Amino acid sequence: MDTLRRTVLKGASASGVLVAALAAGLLKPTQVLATEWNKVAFEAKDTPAAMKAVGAATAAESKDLKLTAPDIAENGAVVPVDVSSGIANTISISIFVDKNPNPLSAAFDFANGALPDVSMRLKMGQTSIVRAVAKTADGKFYTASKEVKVTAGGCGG
Amino acid sequence: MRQALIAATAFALALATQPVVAQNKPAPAATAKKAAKPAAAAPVEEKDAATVEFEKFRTMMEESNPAELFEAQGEDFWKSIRGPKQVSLATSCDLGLGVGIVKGAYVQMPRYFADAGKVMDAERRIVWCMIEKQGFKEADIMKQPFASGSYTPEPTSLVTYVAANSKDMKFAVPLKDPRVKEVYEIGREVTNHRAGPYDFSCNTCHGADGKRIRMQNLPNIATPKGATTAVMGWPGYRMTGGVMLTQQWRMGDCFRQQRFPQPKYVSDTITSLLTYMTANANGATYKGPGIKR
Amino acid sequence: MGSPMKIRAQMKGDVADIKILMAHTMETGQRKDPKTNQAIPAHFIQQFSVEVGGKAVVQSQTGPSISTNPVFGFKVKGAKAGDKVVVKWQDNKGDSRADEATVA
Amino acid sequence: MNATIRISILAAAMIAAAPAALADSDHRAKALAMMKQDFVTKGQATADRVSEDGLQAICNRTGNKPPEKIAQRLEADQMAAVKYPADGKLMGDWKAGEKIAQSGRGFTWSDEPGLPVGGNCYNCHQIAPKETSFGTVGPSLFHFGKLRGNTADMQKYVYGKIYNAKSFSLCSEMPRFGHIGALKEAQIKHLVALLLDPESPVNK
Repeated sequence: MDTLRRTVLKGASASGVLVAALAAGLLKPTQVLATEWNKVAFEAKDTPAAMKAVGAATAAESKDLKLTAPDIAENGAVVPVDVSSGIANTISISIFVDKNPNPLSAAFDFANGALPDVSMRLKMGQTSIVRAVAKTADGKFYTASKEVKVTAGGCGG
Repeated sequence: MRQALIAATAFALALATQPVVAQNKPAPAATAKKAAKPAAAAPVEEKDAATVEFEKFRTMMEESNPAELFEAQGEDFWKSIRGPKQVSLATSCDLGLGVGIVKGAYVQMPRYFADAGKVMDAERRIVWCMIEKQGFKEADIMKQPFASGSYTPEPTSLVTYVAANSKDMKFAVPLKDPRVKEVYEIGREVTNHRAGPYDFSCNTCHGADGKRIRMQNLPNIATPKGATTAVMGWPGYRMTGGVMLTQQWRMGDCFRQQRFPQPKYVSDTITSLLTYMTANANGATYKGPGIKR
Repeated sequence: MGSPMKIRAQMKGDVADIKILMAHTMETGQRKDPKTNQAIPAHFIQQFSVEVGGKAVVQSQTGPSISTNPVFGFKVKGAKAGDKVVVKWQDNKGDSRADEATVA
Repeated sequence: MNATIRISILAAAMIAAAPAALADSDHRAKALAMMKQDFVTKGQATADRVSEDGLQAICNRTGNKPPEKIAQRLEADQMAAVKYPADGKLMGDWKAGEKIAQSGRGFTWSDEPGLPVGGNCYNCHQIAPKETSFGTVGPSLFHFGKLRGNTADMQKYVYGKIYNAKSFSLCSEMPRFGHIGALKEAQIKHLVALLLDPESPVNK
C-alpha cells in the first residue's frame, strides 16, 4: 500500500505508520487523527506567513491549477470554492483567503488514486483574494488566485 | 430588513464589477427630461447580472445542501421510539395519508385532521403527534421552537424529513374539503389585515406583482406564480447562521418586519396563511428542502 | 460524539465522485454572544481522513474558516462500485466521528 | 400604538352604512378573532398592535378603496392633525436626511425601544441616484425637487406627506411617520431637504 504523503502538513514522519494502522483497522478515529495539527500555519495572520509555515514560501503562478469560485458571493458565510490541479504529480493542495484573520483555510493530501481535485465551502469576512497552492511530488509549489467579492460578513455571523 | 440591506450591498458590488453596463447607464440629466420612470428602469437590468450570478451560486449550493443533515436527523427521530409514551411517530402519527406514511404527505398539507378536529400544516401536525402520541410536553416544545446557533428543535428536523419525502411532487392542498376552504378564506383575510404602527398588512409587500423592498423581490402570494415562489425552498437551510428554518419561522419573521406582535408557534393564524399560500401554489412541483441566503 | 455525516459516493466513468456533508458548528472563536458579550470559544474540525476500499486517499487539516456544516467533494480514480468509503473527523475539543457509505 | 385617531366612531357608522363591503365579513370576523388569540407581546411589539384603529378598519373593510366622500372627510381629519414646525422652517439638512432615509430600524420586536427610528425610505422608493438598492413599493422620488421646485407650498406638501400620508390618500401604503411619533420634527425636516434642497443629490 502506498504511503499517504503528508507533505504540506506537519506530522509527516508519523503518517506512514498511521495510515498502515488505519488501513488495518487498528485505531479508533480519535487516535488516527491525533497527529499534529499545523497550529503555526493555521494561526498565521497573513498569507505569506501561512504559506511559509506550510513550506511554500515561493510558489510559481500556474494556469494548470484551476480555482473556481463565484465572482460575487451571495453570502460570505458560505463561499463555494473548487480547486483542481492539472499539474503532474500534484500531491497536496492548500487554500488561503488573504483577508481572513487567519488566511489558511484547509490543506489536503492526496494518495491512492485521489485526484488533486477538491471542492469546499469557506467563510469569508470580506472581499478578498482566494488562493490555492499545489505541491508536486518533487517538492515544487504552484499557485493560482481569484478575487471573490463578499456582500456580508461571514465570520461575524 | 437586514436581508434587504445585504442584497443592497451585493448589488452595489455587482455594479462595481460591471464597468461597461455601469457606463452605459443613462446620465441623470438625460433621465430628468423623461421624468423619473426611465431612471428606475436601468437598475432593474443591472440587478439581473447580480441575480444571474447568485442563481449560479445557488445551484452550486443545492448540489450538496446541508439540509440533508437535518433530513437524516429527522428520519432518525421519526423512526425511533421516543417520548414519555415510548412510541415512534412512524407507528403512531398520521400525516393524512395513513399512520406512518410520509411519502407525498407534505405537499398535501395543510389538511383537515379529524382526530384533532383542525386543519393543520405539516409542522403543526408533527408537533401535535409528538404531544398526543409520544407524550412530549407542549410547554417544552414551545420554549424554543426555532433553530439558533447549534441548536435545532426536533420538529424542525422532522418537518425537513417529511418535506424531503415530497420532493418532485405536486402541491395538492385539498381545497375541495370545505373545512380546508374555510381556513383558506380566513387566511386570505389575514393577508388583507392592516394593523400595527405602520398600517402594514401582508399585502402591503406581497399583494402586487413586480414589487421589491430594496433589491429583494416580493412574490405576490395571491397569484399561483408568486405563491409558488413563496412556498418553494421551505423548510430551508439558511446560510446566515448555518441553521435550518421552517415555514413557521418564515411567517413569524414576516410579522416581525410588519411591526406586528409575535404569532404563537403552530397557531391557527399561521396555518391559515400556509393554507392560503400553499393552495395558491397547487399544481406546482415542490423541489424539496431548500437553501436560503 | 457529533451528528452523523452524509456521505455520497458515485462512480462516474472510472472515477468515484465523493461528497461529504459534516454536521458541525465550525465556530470561529471570533464571535461574541450578543447577550453576554462574551467571546464564543472556537470549536471546529481540525482533521479528517477519507478511505476508499480500505486505502487512505485524502488526509486533511482544516481551520475555523470552513463553513458551518462543512461540505467537501473529492474524486478518486480506480475505485469501484461496492467499495466502502469511510470518513473520520476530529475537532479541536477532541470530539470525533466516523461514518461510512458504499460507492454506488 | 399611542396615536389615537378621532375617526373610530365615524368608522363604525360607515361600516354599518356600507353593507356591500360586508360580503367577506364572516371570514374577516373569524380572522380577527383568531389573530387576537394568536398574537403575543414580544419586546416593544405589544399584543394590542394586532387590533385595527379606525382608519385601518375602514381601509381593511373597503379593500383600501373607501367611498370618496368618506375618504375626503377622513383625509381632512388626518390633515387637521398634522403638526407643522412652530418655527415655520420646513427644510433641514439633506445629508442628515439621507442617513434617515437609509435606516430601516424601528418598531419591530427585535428593535431596541427608545433608539432613533429610521425613515425606511429606500426600502420602497428610489431617491438619491447613488443608492442603487431601492425598493419599488412606492414611486421613484429621484429628481423630486428638480421637477416640482421647492416653493413654500411644496415644502408644506412634502412635510405633510411624510408626517401623515393618509391625509392625502386615506389608504396609502405609506406609514404615518409623524402622526404615530416615529419620526420627530427635525427628522422630517431633514427628509424634506433630501427631496427638495437644490443641493441634494436627488435634484442633481
